Amino acid sequence: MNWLNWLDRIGEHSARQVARTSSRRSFLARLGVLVAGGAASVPLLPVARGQESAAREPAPDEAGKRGPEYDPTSCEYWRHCAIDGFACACCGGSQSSCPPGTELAGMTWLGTCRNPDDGRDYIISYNDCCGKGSCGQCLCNRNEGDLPMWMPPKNNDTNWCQGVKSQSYHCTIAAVVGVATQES
Amino acid sequence: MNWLNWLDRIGEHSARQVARTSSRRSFLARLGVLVAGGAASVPLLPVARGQESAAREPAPDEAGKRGPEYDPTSCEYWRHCAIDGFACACCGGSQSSCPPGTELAGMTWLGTCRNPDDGRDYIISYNDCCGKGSCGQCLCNRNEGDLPMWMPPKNNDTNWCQGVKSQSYHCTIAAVVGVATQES
Amino acid sequence: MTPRTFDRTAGAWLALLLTLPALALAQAGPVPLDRPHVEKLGEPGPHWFWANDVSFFNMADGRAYLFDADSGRMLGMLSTGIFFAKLEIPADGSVIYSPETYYSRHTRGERTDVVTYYDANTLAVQGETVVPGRRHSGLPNIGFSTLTDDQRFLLVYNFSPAQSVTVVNVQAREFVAEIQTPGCALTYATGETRFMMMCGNGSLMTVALDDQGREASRERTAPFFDPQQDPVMEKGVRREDVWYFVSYGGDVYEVDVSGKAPGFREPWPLQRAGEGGWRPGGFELLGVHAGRNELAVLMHEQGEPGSHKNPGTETWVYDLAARERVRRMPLTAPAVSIVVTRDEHPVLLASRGEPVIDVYDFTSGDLLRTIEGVGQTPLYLQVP
Amino acid sequence: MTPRTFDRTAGAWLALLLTLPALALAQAGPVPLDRPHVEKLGEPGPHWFWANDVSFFNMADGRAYLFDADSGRMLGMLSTGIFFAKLEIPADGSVIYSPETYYSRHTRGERTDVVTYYDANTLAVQGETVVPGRRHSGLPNIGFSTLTDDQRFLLVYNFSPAQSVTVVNVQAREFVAEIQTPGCALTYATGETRFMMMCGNGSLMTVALDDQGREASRERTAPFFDPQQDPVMEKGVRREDVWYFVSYGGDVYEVDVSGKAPGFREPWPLQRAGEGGWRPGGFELLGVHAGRNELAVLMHEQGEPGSHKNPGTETWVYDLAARERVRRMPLTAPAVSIVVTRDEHPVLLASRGEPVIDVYDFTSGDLLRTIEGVGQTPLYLQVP
Repeated sequence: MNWLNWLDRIGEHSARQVARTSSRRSFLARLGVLVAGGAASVPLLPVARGQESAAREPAPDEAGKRGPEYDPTSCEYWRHCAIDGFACACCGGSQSSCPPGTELAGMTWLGTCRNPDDGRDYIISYNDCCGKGSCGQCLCNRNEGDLPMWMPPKNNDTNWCQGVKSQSYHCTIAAVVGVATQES
Repeated sequence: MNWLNWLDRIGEHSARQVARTSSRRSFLARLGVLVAGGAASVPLLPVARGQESAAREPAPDEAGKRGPEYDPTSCEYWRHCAIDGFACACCGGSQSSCPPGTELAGMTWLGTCRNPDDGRDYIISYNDCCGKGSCGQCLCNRNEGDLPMWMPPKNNDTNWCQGVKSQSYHCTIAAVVGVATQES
Repeated sequence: MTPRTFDRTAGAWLALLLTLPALALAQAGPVPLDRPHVEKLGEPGPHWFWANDVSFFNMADGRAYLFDADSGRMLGMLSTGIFFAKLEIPADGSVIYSPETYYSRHTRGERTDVVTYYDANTLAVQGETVVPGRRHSGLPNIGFSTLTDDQRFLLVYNFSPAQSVTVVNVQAREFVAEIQTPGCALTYATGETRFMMMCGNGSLMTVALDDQGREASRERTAPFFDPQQDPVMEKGVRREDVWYFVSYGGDVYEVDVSGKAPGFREPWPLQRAGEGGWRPGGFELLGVHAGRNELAVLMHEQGEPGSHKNPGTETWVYDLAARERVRRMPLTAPAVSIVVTRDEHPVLLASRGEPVIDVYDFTSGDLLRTIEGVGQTPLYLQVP
Repeated sequence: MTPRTFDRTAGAWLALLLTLPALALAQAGPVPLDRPHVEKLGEPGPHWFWANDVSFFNMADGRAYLFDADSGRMLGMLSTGIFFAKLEIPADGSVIYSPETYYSRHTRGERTDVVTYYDANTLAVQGETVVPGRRHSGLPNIGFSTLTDDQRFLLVYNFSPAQSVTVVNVQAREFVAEIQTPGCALTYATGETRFMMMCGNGSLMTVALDDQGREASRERTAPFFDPQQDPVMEKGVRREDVWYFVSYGGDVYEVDVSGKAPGFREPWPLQRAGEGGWRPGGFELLGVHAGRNELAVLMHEQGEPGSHKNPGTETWVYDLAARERVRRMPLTAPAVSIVVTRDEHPVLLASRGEPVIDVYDFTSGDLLRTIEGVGQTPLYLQVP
């Protein structure tokens, strides 16, 4: 199975549809909560490292931008095209950091989102932050690319607080870990 | 201190005011929830016995009656003049029985409520049912007669799931345990 | 508390109040004195149902609520810990099995997974069996756990993210084994001591247990659908020896489990010509009534990629013998989960996902009542 | 999970996806790659506050939320178990003490009471001290726990229904003793190693601790009010060496704790002539600002017996030196709990009891902002 193509196709699709559909706030969105993201168990990626670092690193090129597409607390934030859960930026964290006292899960669901600023697609890592009760703030969910539980790496009904001390789900970040190639 | 008079005075007061005030559904009412009743730690009363019996015993003389004053699931139920919490009649129990699987607390808050049918005042025992999470149904609370925590037997901010295996509060019953004397 | 200090403290209060009840109890009034006690359930009514609540915003406090759809009344409740999915109710209905997870500090600390045994009449805890702390957590579906047809073995799907199945002998009430099942997920009973799982390549794996509940054999079918073209949802329902699944696009896949290996039949579509915009969707989106041989499916309009969990605005009902739709039931409110009672005058229970459950006459489609205040997020409904 | 099986399972998925990130990471885009990490709090802002949430409808999942009243943003959260009341925050602010209760099965099973130590900068659990499992449970007020002025001993009020006080040495992080206090409730720090309790007859009991935190002496005052005539609420506030309490009727009782035994001053009324219909009411109904020497009180109209917990529609502010009201602050929404920040430009935080907290300029009374989504039932507010 050409998963690279599959993932890219979903990614592109999500990116195109984000503006139209990601503002949906149906109960389904609330259901997203449980779900620590979904796909791609990649424990060895850089996303699993750097947990020691405590320096806040807002993506510089978003600093000046205005509007929900550049607001990490908004469901319309460009990096949220495949998020499923509470946005950590509303819980005491940021788009790239977990709230104090939580544990960053190394396994992540990867999405491909288009940055409206430069029109390029980026690989977004939706790591969960774990070890406390649910944050309860800024729910956001979309199911594009979601597959049933027989394909865990693509299923967002699964609690992805895995490989951590406590599986209790708190919130989800949306970190840029790379640039998507167009070879699909 | 003449606690007999004090209790009666409060009881009468409650009975008179129940119709006017007991339908209040302010958040304060919701706060009632926690509170397993309030006064009168009387572990040796009959209310603590009879836990073996499983026969449902609706008060016969209320069977035919209509209206909220005779509805054990209503905050206006005549026996609820001093209740503080979830009415067990809405949780799988009745005005005199705990829901299945809960534990009846032997210590109770006693109130004095007037039965609109015969105009007499009855001693109502507000036993808590314990050992499960909160029932969440039919919240009802009034603070007449409530004293601060320096007088535990009269305080309804206290969780009265005491002397039971688990103090987790589920709901509260309103059992008739006697007739109040008028000597106050 | 220490009895000694209890006496010292409570003694003071008793002195203040004992006289009152004493003298009050001396005379009986027209209202007979109650004898407070703890209720029992008695015989289940035809329209009783369990609403399983993962308690989304407070997951450490999961619950299962028992309601009577005829009266709309709550009959009882079970407190079922964190990541709660669903109960397992054996055919004889005397006991309830509940796969549960607990943390020594509720959201942290030591994790303990158990199967709790509840008396189905008193809802009291009878005991528990400790199992490996790897139970799958997520939004519940029918495959999270199951009972083998002989009612002896409870199977719990694990995800850590290693995939495995825990086997508990519920008659002996002891843990039997953990069966590693890499690449395959969830559990679906297919026989006396047999179950199947759905695998990542669109195939099914059947595991047969021996008399002790240990793995006797496993067998994998060829893929019966193409995960890339039209994924088949894991949210199936079973009638006798056939499991029914639907795909994102709306095809019904029948899996015959009467034999040792699953048999597949030709898929058939939910939609008629021109109804392509309608898609199946929801969490517990399928219901079945064995006696009427009917399948109920939650459907929504403007289906698109990613809409497979959208709430259903209608329930479409199919005659499983004719494989034809026999009626459409528009819903008063969109629903994410449904179940049909087993009796001859069945009702359709539809959860809005929020704490509201609508009760419909399954044959006429009439809304009979709406039950509110059903916990927090009742996502999976069951009938005893 | 077992590493071995993890490899077997996850290995399969990695094969599918590893190529993608690998090749993606090879080239950096204009948006710099993030390095996911866990946040730290840093220096507290002047208007940070904790909202303690007993989580009424899901008590097993209690929380404490940290918010910044200036931004309205949530900064962090602590999960604090069942029957949660309030945190204890020492003067130096380096650590947070939290009296907590847990059940091995969340709502049942073995009860364990602990004092949990959280790092105030990382909000990580540092450790815990196990204490007697008799901590008082109910709607929280300031007296549920306290720190002695020397910051060495944490005192937790127990009710089982025997009344006692648990003493924990928070520097050594060890349980010291349980002091039996029949007839007296709650804990109020009154000195370096001294605290007082309110007793059922309207008196106060002072308990002095020795250097180890064990009871050195106890002394009871005469009743300073008549419980039958006008009960004094247990919900006090302290400024320096004076504790302030109010009665149901609206009199202010000042208790001077500068000496070994509490000293009482002449009560003074909250209401002026013709304001008799106004009464103090709520849960955390008193606030104080030490620098301005001002007392804030939640007030409601049509006061009557039983209205002492009614939400306040106004906050009345008093100059404690002059014992006179200096301003009335009408509230945008009725509130049950308030707190005033310690800084020179203080804000008044007012909880509606529901998950909504209003932020007012304490000097002008202007509504600055409304913060929503603060848990479930935030009944007790604290400023670090």
